[in-house]
Amino acid sequence: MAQLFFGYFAGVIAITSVLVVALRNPVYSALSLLIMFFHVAGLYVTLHAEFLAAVQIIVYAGAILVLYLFVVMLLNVKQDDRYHGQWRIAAFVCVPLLLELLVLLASGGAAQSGLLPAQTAADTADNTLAIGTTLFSTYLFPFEVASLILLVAMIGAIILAKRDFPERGEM
Amino acid sequence: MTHSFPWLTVLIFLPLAGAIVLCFVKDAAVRPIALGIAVADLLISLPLWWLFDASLSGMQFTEQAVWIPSPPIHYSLGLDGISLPLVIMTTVLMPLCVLISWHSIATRVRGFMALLLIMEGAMIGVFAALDFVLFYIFWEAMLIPMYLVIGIWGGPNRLYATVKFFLYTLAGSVLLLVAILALYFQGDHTFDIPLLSQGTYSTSLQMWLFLAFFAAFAVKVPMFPFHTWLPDAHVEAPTAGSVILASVLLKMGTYGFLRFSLPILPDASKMFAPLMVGLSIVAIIYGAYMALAQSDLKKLIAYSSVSHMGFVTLGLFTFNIQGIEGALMQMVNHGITTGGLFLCVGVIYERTHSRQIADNIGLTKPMPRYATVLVIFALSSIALPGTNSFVGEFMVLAGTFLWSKLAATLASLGIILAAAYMLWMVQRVAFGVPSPTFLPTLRDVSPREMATLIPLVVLVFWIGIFPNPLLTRMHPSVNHVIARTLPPVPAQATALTEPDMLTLPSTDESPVPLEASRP
Amino acid sequence: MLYALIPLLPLASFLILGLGGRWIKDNAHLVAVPAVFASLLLSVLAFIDVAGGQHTTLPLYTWLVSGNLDVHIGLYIDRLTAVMLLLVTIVSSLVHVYTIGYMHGEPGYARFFSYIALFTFSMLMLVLADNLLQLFVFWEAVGLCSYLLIGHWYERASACSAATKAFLVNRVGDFGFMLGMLLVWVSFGSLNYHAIFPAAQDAAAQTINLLAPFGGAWEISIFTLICLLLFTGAIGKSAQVPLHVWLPDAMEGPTPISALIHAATMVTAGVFMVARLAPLYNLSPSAMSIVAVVGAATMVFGATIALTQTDIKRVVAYSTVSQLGYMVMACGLGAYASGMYHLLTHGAFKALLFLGCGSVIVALHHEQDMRHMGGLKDKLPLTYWTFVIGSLALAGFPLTAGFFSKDDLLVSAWSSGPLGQVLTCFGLLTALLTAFYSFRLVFVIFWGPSHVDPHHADHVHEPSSTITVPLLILSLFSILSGYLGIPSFLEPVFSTDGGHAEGHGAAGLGIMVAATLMGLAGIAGAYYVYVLNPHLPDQFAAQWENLYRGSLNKWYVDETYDRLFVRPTFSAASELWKRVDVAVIDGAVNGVARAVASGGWLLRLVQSGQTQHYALAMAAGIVVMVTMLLLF
Amino acid sequence: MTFSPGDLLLVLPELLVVAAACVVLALDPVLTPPQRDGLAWLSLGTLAVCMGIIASQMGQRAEAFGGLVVIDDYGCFWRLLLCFVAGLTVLLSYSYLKEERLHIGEYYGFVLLSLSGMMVMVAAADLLTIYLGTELMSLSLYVMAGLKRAESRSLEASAKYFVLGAFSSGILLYGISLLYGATGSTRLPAIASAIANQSPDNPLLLAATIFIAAGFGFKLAVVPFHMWTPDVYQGAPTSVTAYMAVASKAASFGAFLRVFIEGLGGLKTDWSLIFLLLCIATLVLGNVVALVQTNIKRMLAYSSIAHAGYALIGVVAAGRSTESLGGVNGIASVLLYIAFYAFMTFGAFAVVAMLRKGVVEGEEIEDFTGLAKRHPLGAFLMLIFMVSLAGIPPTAGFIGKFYVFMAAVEAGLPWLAVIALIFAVVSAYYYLRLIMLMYMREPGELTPDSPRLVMSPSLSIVLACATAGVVIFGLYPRPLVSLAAQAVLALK
Amino acid sequence: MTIPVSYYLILSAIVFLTGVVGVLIRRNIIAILLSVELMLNATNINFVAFSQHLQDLGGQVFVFFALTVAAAEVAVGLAIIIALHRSKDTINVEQFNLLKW
Repeated sequence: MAQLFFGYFAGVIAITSVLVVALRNPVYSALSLLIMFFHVAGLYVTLHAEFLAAVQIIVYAGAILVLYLFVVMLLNVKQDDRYHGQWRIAAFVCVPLLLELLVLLASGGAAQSGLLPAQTAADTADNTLAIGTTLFSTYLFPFEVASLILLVAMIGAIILAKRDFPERGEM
Repeated sequence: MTHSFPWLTVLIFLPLAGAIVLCFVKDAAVRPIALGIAVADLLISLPLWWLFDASLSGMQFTEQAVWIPSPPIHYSLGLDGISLPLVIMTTVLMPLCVLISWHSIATRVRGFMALLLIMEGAMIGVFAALDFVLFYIFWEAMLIPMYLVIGIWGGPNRLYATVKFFLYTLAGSVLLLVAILALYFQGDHTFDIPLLSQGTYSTSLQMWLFLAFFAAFAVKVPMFPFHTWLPDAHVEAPTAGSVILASVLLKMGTYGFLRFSLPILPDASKMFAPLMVGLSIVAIIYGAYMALAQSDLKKLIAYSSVSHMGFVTLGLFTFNIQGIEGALMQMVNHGITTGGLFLCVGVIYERTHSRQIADNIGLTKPMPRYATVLVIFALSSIALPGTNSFVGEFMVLAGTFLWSKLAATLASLGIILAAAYMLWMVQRVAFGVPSPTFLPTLRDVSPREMATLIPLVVLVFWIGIFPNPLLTRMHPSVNHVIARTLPPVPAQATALTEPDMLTLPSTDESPVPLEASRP
Repeated sequence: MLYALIPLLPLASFLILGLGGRWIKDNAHLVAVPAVFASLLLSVLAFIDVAGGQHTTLPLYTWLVSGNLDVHIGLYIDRLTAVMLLLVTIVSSLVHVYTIGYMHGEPGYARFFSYIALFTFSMLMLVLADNLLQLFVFWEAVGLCSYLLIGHWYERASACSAATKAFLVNRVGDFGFMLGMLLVWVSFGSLNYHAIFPAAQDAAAQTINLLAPFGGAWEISIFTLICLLLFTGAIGKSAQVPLHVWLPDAMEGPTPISALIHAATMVTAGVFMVARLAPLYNLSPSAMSIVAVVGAATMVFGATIALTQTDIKRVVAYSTVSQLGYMVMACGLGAYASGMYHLLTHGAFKALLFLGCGSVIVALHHEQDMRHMGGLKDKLPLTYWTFVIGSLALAGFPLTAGFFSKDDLLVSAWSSGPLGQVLTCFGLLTALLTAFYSFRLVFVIFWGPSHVDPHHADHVHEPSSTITVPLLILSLFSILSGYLGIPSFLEPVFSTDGGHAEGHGAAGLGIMVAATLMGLAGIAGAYYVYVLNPHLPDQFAAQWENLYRGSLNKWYVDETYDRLFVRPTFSAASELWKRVDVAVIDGAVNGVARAVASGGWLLRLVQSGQTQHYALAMAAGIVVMVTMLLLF
Repeated sequence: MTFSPGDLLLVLPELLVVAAACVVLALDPVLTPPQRDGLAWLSLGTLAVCMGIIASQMGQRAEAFGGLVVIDDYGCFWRLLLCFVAGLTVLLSYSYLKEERLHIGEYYGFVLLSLSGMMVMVAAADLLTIYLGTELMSLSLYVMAGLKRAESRSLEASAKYFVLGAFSSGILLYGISLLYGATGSTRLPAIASAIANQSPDNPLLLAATIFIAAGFGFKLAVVPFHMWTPDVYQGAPTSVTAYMAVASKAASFGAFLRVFIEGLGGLKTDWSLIFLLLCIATLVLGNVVALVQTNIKRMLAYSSIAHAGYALIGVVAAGRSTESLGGVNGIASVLLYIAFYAFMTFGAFAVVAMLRKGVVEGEEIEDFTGLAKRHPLGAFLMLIFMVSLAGIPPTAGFIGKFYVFMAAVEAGLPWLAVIALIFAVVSAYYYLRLIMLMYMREPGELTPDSPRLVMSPSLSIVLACATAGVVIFGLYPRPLVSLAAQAVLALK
Repeated sequence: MTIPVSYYLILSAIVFLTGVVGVLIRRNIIAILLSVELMLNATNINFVAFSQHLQDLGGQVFVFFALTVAAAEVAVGLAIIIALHRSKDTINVEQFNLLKW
């Protein structure tokens, strides 16, 4: 059963991710990505990370991807016909990398068994509660930092995307 | 008394302070103040000559303070018989450099004088430093001022020359830094030069270090085939720059050999001695040939420097007292003589604005005093007896002869060739009829110029006629160096193999064996 | 201590004139002449002092000490030195006086005096030296004076070249001298005569392998090597073949200089040196033979050239070369005393001849070509007669000084052995040639029709007394010095020399007669050719054109040297510079710089501005890193 | 594991910086332009206070927030340096922004926010905190690089920086995830003990190391992850470039060293090999390409790449050293090197910024021609910085190189030092070329309307600080040396 | 719970590399950002899988923060893209080559 789910999610994730790259129209790419996000969320569920699955859908699919689509529409980007001229070279670089990674990870994953389980069990009954508790106790500091990141992103986006550059000072 | 007063610190930092002062004085006062500081430094250095105890081989006037505790780098200064003459030579030359630049440097005088003084401080520092890192800092610190002096006040092709000078010498000296560090870790974790000179290091390490030292020092000397920066730099440099370059900077290389290569790496030095002697001889002969081919006065003198410095390196690597003391003498002599020659070229360049021999001919008639001085320096340059260079070259040859007769013979050829290019130069420049184009500009030397030349002339003869006071001060230090290069005395072995030696009284009247130490 | 003043007085004179010449100017002689005469007086005192046979050593100061290289400047006076002192101071004094007349009004008057004072000082120090290095120092110093004086008229290109040439050729000789000296030091641990000579006796069997650096073996006696190396110096200084080329050119200098330096004193330094070092030379028969042969060759060679030269000073100069050959040959044959004897008499009569030439030249307003002379004996009677005396002495006419010394020399040579006998024959031949060319000079200059430039012909008159008085004095010496018994006076100095005593055997008598006859024949021949049949010279020249041209052109030695050494050196220098220094060495340096810069240009192209290229580089970097770790 | 209020005291400097940033951002819209200058002074004041607090924190070691953050000498060293550089940046920007007519009050806010990110990076003891700090820093810098929106170069720089930055942070994150998988934690001490307990040949670990190295390589601008540097440095406003070149690099080194020494110390044989290669490549490429640059900012960018290479030597030495305390010298040399680098590079950029006057762009190297005539003091200061960058005594640059090479030689890598020194000679060429242009060439036509170069007071302070650092530490490096040595001991 | 963790690793590696390839070959800057999202998601899969495997919540927390950062990045990135598009009228990465060499 678990293998079946994994196989399904993994297959779709792999296919859609390839499609994201392969499809030339950005809108289609974004839509493939959307599908992929959902399946990743599904995968999270199978891994007992329900909270993350929800966040994945809300934040990624709901916010980020919509933002992408919005910008694509806003800019009215025409279809991008060609890949970058270096795609052959990229293949030469990435295929060996993939193979190497597979070699490393396949053998590495096998060597994983020796680790002790950590203190906080991940598949506790209430995943959301556990994460929430952790976030606001142990990870309070990163949480604040993350808020700063969002602040920067917000103000930065405003500054950069403002239409007119207001020359407010007459020095 | 001698220990209480920080002679060397004052010597080094007075010019540096002077350079800073120069930045804040009125334009008109720049030259006199620079001169005053240089003269003051000279006056401070002169007592050292008499305060120096010629019976000691160790460092004198030492000062030491911790500079950086980890690794232990000290601000450590001192003089011995090897560095004393060079320090005094430096202080003697600097006022002359200021004087010769009095009018010839018309733009940015403030900067020029400040740079001269900075160089003076750094040069004295190089000779006085007893800490290897301190030495290296002074050594490198020389580069930028010299770079600027050539590059800003130099001749038309100065940019090429100055970059070449800088990169060439820098490339040589970077290896020195690695060698210093390697020595630190392989030795007793010290940068103290006297301590390092007592250590023993494995032969292979010595060889590597020697090569690294060689890169730095050989470029500076410059030895064949690392000499090509010299003619360019000399030709383009302003007079004072040429003088400093030839008289002091080149000595830093040979000083390095004497101060570091020989005592710290005695085995490698001996191993490489044939190479060094070979290169020296090539430099002597090759430099002379190059000088013969030149039509530019400064280039001619520059190549003659290559030849003369060949004698110095030759003497150093004979490992006997005559050779090394001769080399040391020759270092001082070359500083005086070549410095004098460059001053002469500067004087004439101020008049004709040409350094071509073809333009500066027949100067005796319009400029008799100038010609006299020029001829004196030229004769000194060809090691005429009675002048300073003879003493040095003769001693070097004597030392070389002990080491290898063939080497001495080949080196002696350099003396013939030196006479050839120098006299040919004199024949063209001093004798004959002046070119009418330049005749109106040929005023004889002014008192100021005479004041720059006369001290050197006096020194030429003084050292030529009374070299012994100088030599006396060198003996203990040089013997100290030589003692390092001698093989450890196998007293026991001798006793075992040749028992008769112990019983026989020493009848050997001539201490020098015929077939002297031939490697 | 008083004797230290002998050289120091001329030194003082030099310093005063050299530093204050600008103010002293035409009064220079007031400083120089008294100084040299004082030296002369002191020399006489010194001579008297050592005439008894003892010698004096006077240490002055320590010059340099370095290990066992220990050189003290000191004065050493023995009989040999004493006679040389006399020669130098006398000739120098006379030349000083002569100069007053000869150089008066010249712009370089004071300078000239300062130079000859310096020369006198150096020459005196040379002969007074008690060690080899001091000898060498002043050996070079006299060379310097010679250089400066030859180039006295520095605006004349030929004078400057001659000066440079003289110095350079001497340098070549000194190169050998230096090495010889070093070998002495290495072998005996000292440079002092008093230390060398005894040590040399002990080390007589030492040999040295000449080919050691090359792995070969050629053992020769150390003394042979030392003597030959030192003799190289003498070859240069005493103008022996093949380094004689500078001496004739040196005649570009003012005539007093030719007399003082290039006839009487400096050029004889080589002979003096060989005599001084007789104890060393005696230890190496083979070196001696070479010395003798070189001397003989020079003797003949110089004489053959002197036959055809037209410049009167050059004739005398080649005659000097030839006569120096005599002396060197004598020394080489062990007849040091005879050599020195000839040196002294030659000093007198050759100085006389030169000064006579100078007198003629001054009278003719600096005309030196004998083809523009003739018939001067009435206009310049005093000069004529002194000149004849000098020539007679040179030709070995009986009862002149030259007669005694030359005969003595040839007799000693003959008696020294088989080599000596062969060389004596050449000596006799040279005697013939000598007499011939010296009287050719007399006849062409003073006899026959006048070819003097008509502009000057009427004004020709005897020069002032400062010129003529020295001539008279020197003629006196040219005759009298033959009667002084110098050889026996000097004999004790060369104690090992046994050849001289039997000089008056039958063979000796024969040689004397032969030599005298040769001299007379030469004079007669000259008379026949130049006075009786003035057309003959041209006829001979036409008949043996090659020989004539060879002699006239000094056997093309200069040209050969030019081809062999001078030009190749210069072209090698410029080729080396262009091909090696600029092209290879500098090329390599600049090449490295250029290579780095082009590397920069190339690598710069990687920075294409394409963001994705950058990303690709990063990815590639990861691939490389992973691969590396997988491989290791 | 739980939060205690005392922890806030430990991160007080960070909090102050953030607070100041918020104040600046909040006040900016309501202030008039002249009043907005006050924001700069506010920032400065905050930074000064922070430095005081950090200095007082020296000597202790305290963990905060359950070990996510650690306040030790090592972190304090970097935080001090970063605050100092940020202060200089504010001062530099103060005049530069006026010159550029960039009147954005948010600018100072971003400086402070990115500073807070950097401070978090160097004080973090957990990969998560490090990651967040890095992102905070980077995001601010992306925005800052694009602040000169009117110029497409600036935007392009921002875009490139952003795209590649995102790419690299993906790589870094991937590496972190693998490391997390291999060791079971993101805490550096836990990682270290996990590594100590298993075979170092674990491929997962190695892969993680490589990806993390690549991620940091990007921030450090190490070849081949350097390629954004020249473009971004050139395009960004000069004051931002200076800040990026110095502060971001310093913070990245701080975090990088902590990760690799504290966390991945057990794998040092592996990573030192990687960094050895990267180091050589960086030295070669940085120096050689800098030779042929015509834009001063690009040249300085390549120079900064090359300097990262020199600093890496210390890292390699730390990794290769076999002695028990061997790593200490290597790391200390990196600390010193970066500190000295900060002074000289910032100084150089400040001079470049100074040249930006009206029509004079001041960014082409040719613009420096004859500067010694036009502005002797500026030229002289540039000379000092160039000399120091070239590593010639008696400047701080030499001392930095000295320690780095010393570490290399001690670690048995004299040949690496030789290579580095040979390329130091190459570097001398392009630094000298600038000196040559300034001093040895005549300036071009000075048109009457070309403005006189005047040093504003704030710029003078910046230059004075940088020069003082270069010269004083060149002559008397002892305080900084002992500070670095002390800092490194905390790391162990 | 029988899926070995290496399966997840391989999946994430594939997705990650697909993202890398996307960054390398797409010319549209938005597509490039989408590819970066792929990379981040691959990472997240790793974290969650390890988190599950190790029974440690830390991984999930990390993912949470990674998501936040991704969101922030997107915001900034899209702002940059808009500004760029406004000034250059293109979002083709190849066209951004004012700065080179």
